[in-house]
Parts: sequence; C-alpha cells; structure tokens
Amino acid sequence: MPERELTYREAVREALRQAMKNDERVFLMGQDIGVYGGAFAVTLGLLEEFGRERVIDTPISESAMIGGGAGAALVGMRPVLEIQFSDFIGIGMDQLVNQAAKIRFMFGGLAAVPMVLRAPIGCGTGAAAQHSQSQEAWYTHVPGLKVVMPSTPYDAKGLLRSAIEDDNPVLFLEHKLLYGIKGQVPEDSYSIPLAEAEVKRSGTDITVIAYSQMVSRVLQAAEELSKEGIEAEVVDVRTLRPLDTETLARSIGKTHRALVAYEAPSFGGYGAEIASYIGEELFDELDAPVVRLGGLDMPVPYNPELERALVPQPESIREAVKKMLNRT
Amino acid sequence: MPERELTYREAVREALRQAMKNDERVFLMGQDIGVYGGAFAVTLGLLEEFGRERVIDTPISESAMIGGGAGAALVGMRPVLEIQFSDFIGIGMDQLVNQAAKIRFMFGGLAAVPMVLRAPIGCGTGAAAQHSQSQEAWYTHVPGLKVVMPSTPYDAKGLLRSAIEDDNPVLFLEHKLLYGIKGQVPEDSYSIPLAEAEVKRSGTDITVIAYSQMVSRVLQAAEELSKEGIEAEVVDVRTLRPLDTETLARSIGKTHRALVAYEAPSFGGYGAEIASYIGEELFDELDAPVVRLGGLDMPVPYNPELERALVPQPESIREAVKKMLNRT
Amino acid sequence: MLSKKDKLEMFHKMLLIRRFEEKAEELYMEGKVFGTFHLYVGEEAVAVGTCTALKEDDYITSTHRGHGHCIAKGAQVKRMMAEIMAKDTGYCHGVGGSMHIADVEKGNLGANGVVGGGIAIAMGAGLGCKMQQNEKVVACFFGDGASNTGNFHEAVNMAAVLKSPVVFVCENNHYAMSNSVKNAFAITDISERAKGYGIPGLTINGMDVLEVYEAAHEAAERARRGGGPSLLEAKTYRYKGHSKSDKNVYRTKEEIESWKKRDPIQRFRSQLTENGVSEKRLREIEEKVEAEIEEAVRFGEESPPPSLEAVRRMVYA
Amino acid sequence: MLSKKDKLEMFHKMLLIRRFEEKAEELYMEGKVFGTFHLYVGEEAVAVGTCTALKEDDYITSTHRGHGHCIAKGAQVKRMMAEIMAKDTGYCHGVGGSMHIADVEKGNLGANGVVGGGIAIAMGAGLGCKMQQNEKVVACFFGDGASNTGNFHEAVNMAAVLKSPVVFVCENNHYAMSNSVKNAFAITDISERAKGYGIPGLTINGMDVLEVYEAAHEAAERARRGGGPSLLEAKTYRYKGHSKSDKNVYRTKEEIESWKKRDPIQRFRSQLTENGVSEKRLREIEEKVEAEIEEAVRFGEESPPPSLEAVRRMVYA
Ligand SMILES: Cc1ncc(C[n+]2csc(CCOP(=O)(O)OP(=O)(O)O)c2C)c(N)n1
Ligand SMILES: Cc1ncc(C[n+]2csc(CCOP(=O)(O)OP(=O)(O)O)c2C)c(N)n1
Ligand SMILES: [Mg+2]
Ligand SMILES: [Mg+2]
Repeated sequence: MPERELTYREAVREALRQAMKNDERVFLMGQDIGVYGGAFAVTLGLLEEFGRERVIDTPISESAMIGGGAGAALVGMRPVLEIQFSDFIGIGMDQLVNQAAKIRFMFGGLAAVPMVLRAPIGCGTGAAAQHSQSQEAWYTHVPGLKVVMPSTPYDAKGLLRSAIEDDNPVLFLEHKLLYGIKGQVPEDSYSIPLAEAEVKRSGTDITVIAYSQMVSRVLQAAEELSKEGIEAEVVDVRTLRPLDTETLARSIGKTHRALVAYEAPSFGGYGAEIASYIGEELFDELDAPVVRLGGLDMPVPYNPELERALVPQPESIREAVKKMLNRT
Repeated sequence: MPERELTYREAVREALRQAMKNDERVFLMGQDIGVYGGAFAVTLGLLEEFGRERVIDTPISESAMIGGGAGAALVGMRPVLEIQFSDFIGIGMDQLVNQAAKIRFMFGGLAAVPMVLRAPIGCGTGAAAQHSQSQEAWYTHVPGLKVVMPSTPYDAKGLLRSAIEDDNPVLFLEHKLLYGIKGQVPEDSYSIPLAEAEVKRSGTDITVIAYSQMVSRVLQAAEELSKEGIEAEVVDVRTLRPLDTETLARSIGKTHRALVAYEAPSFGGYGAEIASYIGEELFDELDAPVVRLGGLDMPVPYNPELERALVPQPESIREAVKKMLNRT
Repeated sequence: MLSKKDKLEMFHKMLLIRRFEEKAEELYMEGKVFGTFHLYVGEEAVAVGTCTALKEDDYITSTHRGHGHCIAKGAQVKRMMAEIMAKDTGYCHGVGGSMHIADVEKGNLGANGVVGGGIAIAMGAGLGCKMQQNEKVVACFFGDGASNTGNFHEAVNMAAVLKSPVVFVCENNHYAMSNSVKNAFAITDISERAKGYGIPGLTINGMDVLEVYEAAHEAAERARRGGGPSLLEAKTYRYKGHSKSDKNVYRTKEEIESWKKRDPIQRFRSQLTENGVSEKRLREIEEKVEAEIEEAVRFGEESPPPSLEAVRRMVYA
Repeated sequence: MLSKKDKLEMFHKMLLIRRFEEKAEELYMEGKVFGTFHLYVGEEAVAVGTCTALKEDDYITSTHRGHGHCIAKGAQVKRMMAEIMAKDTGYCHGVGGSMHIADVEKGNLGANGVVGGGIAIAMGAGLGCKMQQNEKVVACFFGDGASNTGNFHEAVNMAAVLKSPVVFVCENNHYAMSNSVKNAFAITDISERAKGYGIPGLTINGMDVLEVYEAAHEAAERARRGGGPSLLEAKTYRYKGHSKSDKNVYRTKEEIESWKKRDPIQRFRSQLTENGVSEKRLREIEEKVEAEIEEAVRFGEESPPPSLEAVRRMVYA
C-alpha cells in the first residue's frame, strides 16, 4: 500500500472518511464538527463531503448525544460521537455506563450498541482543571465498554477502523498533544485489532508500559537510557480494555522489571490495574517491585510550569528507570 | 457513654440528626427523603423533626442537586445530599468531579466545599444492572474528593460525623445489605477520623483487606479458616481516599501475605490501587503475590443465583486464602 | 379509524396488562418474583392508546414502570413472566428482570431503571429511522418525574432541532415516588414545556384510551411525515404503591378512590357496551386473559434458569 | 434610580472590560498569556447592567466568558491580569486561569469551564442564602448554548419549586461556538422557556445597559422579597471569535459589522452625553481605564509564579 506522512489528526480524519464511504450506517455527531471542523479540526471537510445528515452538529447536550448514539445504534446505525473535551463525558456518564455499555447485557445479549465515542484527553495546553483530564480509569472499570488510546498516526487510523467496526461501545481517546505529530500512514484502509498491545521498542533490562501520549515520552527516555547502557523495552498497550496481558507477560518474562507510566493522577489510575496484574500473575518473574509513575495527585493547574511538573516527563521516567535498576 | 444496639440505618440517621441539631448549617437534600423517609428509610422522621426547610425533597434532578450542594456549601452551608441509588451519581458526575471536587483547587485554595453525598451501593437485592453497582473506584481517582465506606453501625455513625465536619466534599457510600445489620452504638455523638483503617480481626497468616459489606463476609470466612488453623488478619480500610497505608503496612509486615476482596468488577477496581500499593511499597515483605478477589467482569444480573455468584462470598474468600497458603 | 376488532384488541390488551400486574404482585408475595417492580395498574389506557396508534415495526422506549408498554407493543406475557421469574426463557434470559425487559423484535427498545434514561435513546432511535428513511417513528414513554431530568430537556430539544420522529408521551400520574407534581413543578400542565422547544404540546385524559389514541395517532403521523416530535401529557394515576415497599403515606385514600372511579378499563368497557359489543364477547376476552396469564405463570415456573457461562458471554457482542 | 455617579461607574466598568479584553488578546499574541480564553467584547452591557442591579454582597456565577462578569462584580483588574498570566498574585494563585477566576469575597462564585456548569451552583447558592435569611440574591450568567444543557433545565426548575432567589441571565450572543441559535433552538426567544418552569421570563436588548439594569433590578428585588427566580434573556453579540483559534467561518463579516453598529459602549456614551455629561468627564474615565490596565499588566508581569509545594496543598481544605 502506498504510504505517506500524515498527522495524527489527519489519520483520524482519514479513518472517519473511509468508514463513512464504506458503510452508510456510519455517521458523526458532535459539537461544532461541521463547518468549524471540530474544536481540534479533526473533522474538517467532512461536512462538505458527507452533508448535514451524516455530520450532525448538536446543541450542547452531551448526555442526550451519548444516549442518542445508543438509540441510533440500537436501530442499526453506527454512530461515531465526538465529545469536545473528554472532561465532559461525565455529563453523559450515566447514558454511557448505564445505557450504552449495559444495554446488550441487560437485554440478555439480544441487542448490540455499535458506537464509538471519540474525545480528546490530556494536559499540556494550558487549559486548566476542567479541560485537561485523563479519566480513562473510569471507563476501563466498566464491563461492556472498550477503551482505546492510540499513540501514533498509524495506530490511530487502524484502531479507529476496528473501533467503528466493533459491535460494542468503544471509547476512543485522543491526546491533544498528539494531534500535530506525524507518522507514516498507508492510504488504504486497514485495521489493527483491538486488544493487541505493541512492543514499540525492544529491550532487555526493563519493561516500560505506557499508552497514548506517554509512549513518546517513554521512547524518548529509552533512547537516552540506551546511551547509558540501559535497554528498556517499551510496550504500548493501545487498547486498555480489553487488555492484552500476553504481550505484557512475554515482555516481563524477558526483562523481569516493570514500570508503568501514565498521565492521570497516580492514585486509583489505570496503571494500578496493570501493576496489580503483573504483581499477581507474574510475581515469580519479578526481580523488583512494579513501579507506577503517574501524575501528581491534584487537578491540572493552569500555570504551565506546574502543569508540566504534574505529569511524567522524559527526565522523570529516566530517573525512575535508573532508580529501579539501582543506577542513580 | 451509654451504648445500645442500633441498625446501620439507625446509626446513619442518628449521625444526621445529631449533626443537624448541633449545626444549623447542616441540611439534607434528596429524593423522597421527607415524608417517605428515603428509599431505604434512613431519613425517616427527620422531616417531622427539622421541617421542610432543612429536609428538602427535590425533583428527580441529580445533576442540579449535586451542583446545588456545591453552591450551598460555597456560601457557607453544609449540605448532606442523598442520591437514591449510587448508580445515579453518574448523572451528576460532572457536577461532582468538575465542580464540587475541583472548586477549591481551581480557586487557588480560597474556597471550601463542605458537603457530603450519601448513597446506597451494592448488589444482593435483585435490583439488576442499574441499581446494584459499586463504583467507588471512579471516585477514589478524583483529587479533591474523599470516599468513605463504613462496614458497621458504629463506624457509620462516627465516620458520618467526620464526613459532615470535613471541609471537603465527601462521598459516603452505604451498602444496601448493611442497613439492617445491628451493632453497639454509643448514644452520644462521637467521631472516627477519616483515613484511619481498622484491624477488625487480628491474625498472623495473611492480611485480608476489605471495606463496606465485604468486611463481614471476610470476617465470616476468617472464623471458618480459624477452625482449620489459619489465622487471617482482617483490615477494614473504611476510608478509601485518603487511604491509611500505615495500617496496611503494619499488618503485612506481620503476615507477609495480602488478599484484597471487593464487590466491584475486579478489572480496574479499587482493589487494584491497594494491590499495587502493596506490590510496590511492601514488595520485600511479601511471601506471595498480592491477590485480588473482585467481582466478575459483568454488570449485575437479575437472577438471584447469578447475582450471588457475581461477587466474593465467604466460601470463595476462604478458598482464595487457602490457595494462597497452599492449603487446598 | 379504529375498527371494532381494533377496539376489542385494545380492550384485550388493557385487561391483559391489569391482570399481568395483579398476578405479578401475587407472585411477589409468594416469593416467586424478586427484586423491585413498579405496577402500571390504573395507567393502562396510556400505553394501549399510544401503541395502538403505532405500526407494528415502529419503536417505543419504556420505563421502570414498563410492563404495560411492553404488552401494549405486542410482547408475549409468558416471556415477560419468565423474565420477572428470572428464567432463561424470559425476554432477557432472566438477566434483566422487570426493569429491563426489552423486545427489540417488536420494537420495544427496553424498559429502563434510570428515570429519564430512555428519552435520549428514543431521540437517537428516531434519528436513526430518519437517516434510514424507513418512515418509522418512536413513542417515548416517561413519567412526570422524568420530565425534570436533564435528559428530558436535552433530548426533546435535540429531537426538535433535528426533527427526530418521536412522540414524547409523558405519563403524568401525579407522583414521582412520593413527590407530588405540586412540589416538583411550578406549572400545572407539563405539556406547557413543549413551547420551550418549539414543538406541539397537548395535555390529554390518560384515563380515556380513545382520547390517547387520537392524540398519539396525530402526533405519530406528523412525525412520520417529517414534521418532527410532539409532547403529549397524559394525566393518569397509579393505583398501587410506587414499588413493593411503598406505604402510600404521601397521598390519601380518598384521592386514590376518586381516581379509581375514573378507571380506564371500566370506562372503555362501558363505551364498548354502548357501542353494541355484547357482554358475552367481553366476557370471552376476560376469560382469554385469565387463560393467558395462567399459561404465562406455568411457562415461567417450568422454565430453567440461565447459566452463568451463557450470561458471561452476554457482556460483549 | 441610578444616580449620575452610578451611571459613570457603569460606563467606567464597561470600558474597563473592553480594554481588559483587548489587552488580554494583545498579551496572548505576545505569548504572555496562555491556554484558552473567551473574550466578552460586545457583551459588556449585560454584565454591567446586571451587576449594577445587585448589592455588593450579592452573588454571581459566571462562565468561560467570564472576565466581564468578574469586573462588573467589582474585581481588581490587576489580580485578574495576574491570574491569566499564571502568577501567584492572581485571584486563583495562577492555578485557575481565565476559565476559573473566582472572587468569592466580592461574591463572584467563579467562572466555569463547563458550559452550563454554574447554573446548579447558582441555584444552590441561592438556596443557601434563603436558608440563611440574609436577603442576598444570586445572578447566574450563562450562554444560549448553555440553555440546552440538562443542568439548565434541572436547576431552573429546582430553583422555581424551591423558590431559590436567583436571576438567571441568559446571554444570547446568537452562537455557541460555531453553532447558530437557529440550529440549536426551534424557538426564537429563549425566555419562552420560563413558562415551562412557571417563572417570569423576559427578552431584553443586551446592547442597552440601562434596559438590562432595569430588568435585572426588578428580577433581583423580586427574588429578594421571596418571589423566586426569573429568566432574563439578553440578546447580544460577541465581536471576537469564540476563542483564540476561531476563524469565524460560521458567520459573515456583514453580520458582525451590523452588530458593531449597535455597540453598547458607544450607545451608552451617547446617552451620557445627551444627559449632559461632559466630553471631558468621559475622557477622564477613558484615561483612567488606560492607566488601570497598564498598571494591571505591570503588576502581572512583576509578580512571581506560584510554587508547586503551595499548590499541592490547595487540593484539600
Ligand atoms: C435517575 C433516577 N433517579 C431516581 C430513581 C429512583 N426512582 C425510581 S422511579 C422514581 C420515580 C419516577 O417518577 P415518574 O417519572 O413520575 O414515574 P412513575 O414512577 O410515576 O411512573 C424514582 C425517584 C431512578 N430510578 N433514577
Ligand atoms: C459541557 C461543555 N460542552 C462543550 C464545551 C466546549 N465549549 C466551550 S464554550 C462553548 C460554546 C458555549 O456557548 P454559549 O453557552 O452560547 O456561550 P458563549 O461562548 O456564546 O458565550 C462550547 C461548546 C464546554 N466547555 N462544556
Ligand atoms: Mg409519576
Ligand atoms: Mg452563545
């Protein structure tokens, strides 16, 4: 397949466009996704291409939009919803968790709710406490949902196709700082299976587990550590629910050490699931405790220096690895 | 202080009554909490005692009620809200997390939101998927909130007083199956500090960590294990956020084994936080992996046998302990 | 125009609902039905009037008080009975129970344990129908209490601006659990709210099945023609407590009795008699209903429970 | 009745808002202000008219477009400037930023990054005042877009039934980001929705500060006397893009120009001149505003940033 460089934003857009071309049941709903192209310009041009019937600007009514997505899915459509900032999913939390995620189960397995909810997550843009969160831990704790958080343009395109083709409600969370990054992306449509982690860098000394934007910081730290003779293996889980535990087991079977890096507040974060899985199932493989390196335990502050200090950065990841290897 | 036997329900009610007598800023808001006495009869009689101004029946508007609580707190009141089933907190999730929990921080520490949100949690009543959940993991991941889940009438009364006197938003989650259980409770008002776990049973072979309704199942399992010569120490964390890690450390320093039992779906549950804390900070103390025994990974089914099979029971807790001690 | 046959079928359904509910209550007392449920006794005209105005493949969304909607939309009472008995032959394989009965094949997109929870689903289902250009409409049932949820507001407005073909049917039975509409609203007619969304609003007598039918029919056909949603408010009353544990402390016996005098089934029965339907014909229907209910109980009792393995596979498609 | 002094203070505040916003934009271009912010230029009459109708210790709740409300309620521009520069001397110690400026001492219960997020807070604050019998009222600002959130519906209805002393002020600037009210509503006047809650509703000219003042004053005094909430809809317009990254593709230059001709500051200035205020007096005010803004920038620039240790302690009381 011919490849070319696309931004993450463009990769997401291309996956949307191809899905819409390919399946007329797919449609988009969200705020300002039409002529405005979305708050992060992801859907730019899709209104022109597909018209107002399939690119629907809604009033500011997150709860009705999420529940509405479930309703449309129930009658055979495949909605792809955009919430302008993932922070506002909470407004429709009940519709997402008590309706969309549970309908199939409550109906005895006799219905399906194929819908995707896309939303930008994360801090780093100076948008403060209500526009910068990473609340993936909430969603990963909900049976009935799937949760995907791609780290590269290539992964974003392939995983979004799988998410749209999946017959369950899927949360597709895009880190704001990723939108502008570039990578090679094939022109044709392709899919990456949900629940497949990927080793983004091979190494022997330690496994560093991450997802979304944190992957690039971990990779950067790994390159620097390599200069100091430490070879970190970097596992990008990509799909947080269901989690690909096999890839984790394989990697830790090799390195015997694991660090989990994530942006959300450390306490109660998704990293705890990974860490406790490893601690429980791979205990005998471990040469050292599994360490979590999450965000500080506070909302995201506006001040940009503090905002940076809040979450793991390449330096702090490097430090954490070295400490685990007693190399500080 | 004179003591007598009260049900958990009565203990909660007494704490509410004493707080309202003691501080006129305290008032109650919720659905059907007045003449009906609340869906679980907790507030029965309080309308008669304190009048409609302080025992406010609201329309079915969870989001406005939670946000309204924050607003009243901001101007100097101390609201205690009741959500009829904790499952519906999701409707006001944004007001709880993005407003109540963050206001103090966003305002630079210059405001306080002293409010308590009480709600019944848990399964076991045949109320199916939307009326039976345990979503404490969501709330424990929110900086700015405190989360309390008492397991006995005595704890409920003392912890509720602390929650009401606390200057932060506190979630106070009451398991439905506990409302009818009885225990000794002093008449006078007393408080139990938030963030103090309690060893509910001493033991030497293993630490079993639990909270809320699960504590009694764990204690029951422990008694049976004792007959087989296994002495389990049972730690009731009581306050989930902030977590009393010292008590955990002390116990595991003695037993060198830890099992975490909880009702919520295992994956991504609060037990993961406890397990990864232990795995990371107490690694060298551990003689075996920390095991999580959570609920099955599905919504709560209506059928009562399946509902029972969903969550840890005394038998499965006993089995899990014996397996960890290689005694099966 | 309703034929005589249509009307007899309406009578049949109203009665079937009434007897289903009475039987469910009996079974609950006997411990054969579990959990919580909410009886529709007294409100039968709303479900039956509305669903009669729909086509077979139109959709509805229902509520925690959903047995009536379900039967009105054509469900089999035996599979409903099996469901509330938590059996594998129930509509949800015994996994959903009373508050989650759904019958997607017959267009019932599910009862709902969350008050107001189905309103957005109805809006979206309507949107789906509109996109599929299948001329289907959605009737969305919800209570007076649900009219004060944010979902009501967001979904009705969104339906209005997107012209989703929905008939919003507010079942104003004057109470949300113990809360009287007098405490929950500063208005007397909930249909008044339609003005705020720019859609037609109408208050109707929910104890009169023909009046409900007429209003629902007009609203449904309007929606079907692309005219967008409407809001109907059917004033009605529940005879029984809110749920099993209700002691009715919030209302008087006199009030309950005064509504029972307006009983929708009695009323319709008299109308049918006046219109020349023989007492014998009506008795036959009554007997048929008894037989259906008995058969349903037998079916439920003889059915096996679901297995855990099967149920675990129901979480994901 | 407003005195001449009052009116000059209103003029002063409107101008201070305008210049604050223009300066903030400049600073953003220079990289001295970060993140996102939303400018109030064009809407000054709404905040100033409303807040002039309040007493000093009354409360307001504000929005993402909150600088104007903040200034109108009496905030110091230097502490606002310091806040958007992320400095420790800002209203939130540089932790909140533009979208979270609060000034509880002056009764400003905070800007809000969540559209509709402050409406329930206002309702509850009003309830608190009512219980404290302190005769304070709350003015609650929100946009046309916010009127379609569930919180609007739940909170306005709850305020109505609980008689919470709130003046709900809908700033209808005709767009929610790019979404025209024509697409988001099937009605023309949002004040129409008051009927659904049984409270007074009024649409007013939001470009006329005196008209806003009159309406807000009446509504506030009504609330203060125990008469419950009202809904005011002020029709207005934002001159600037929604936020920094807006290319204005959703509206025409002509439309923007036509609204600028109705500029609230120009209008009020002419009225003042007609009422005999000398050009000199107005110039003095204009100069004073310039000086205040310059002083604010200087203050912000010279202030230190917050420390991480201090900020970590702000999470819990
Ligand atoms: C969101 C939500 N809040 C509270 C409840 C508890 N609850 C169940 S039914 C009910 C009353 C509903 O009143 P209404 O909508 O008028 O329906 P009705 O029961 O009268 O048919 C309440 C409060 C719930 N199920 N969902
Ligand atoms: C709940 C929520 N949804 C979406 C957004 C993103 N957003 C910020 S401002 C805005 C438009 C708000 O419109 P309106 O209420 O009319 O206020 P205006 O900006 O016009 O003053 C949107 C969609 C948000 N902040 N909160
Ligand atoms: Mg009702
Ligand atoms: Mg607007």
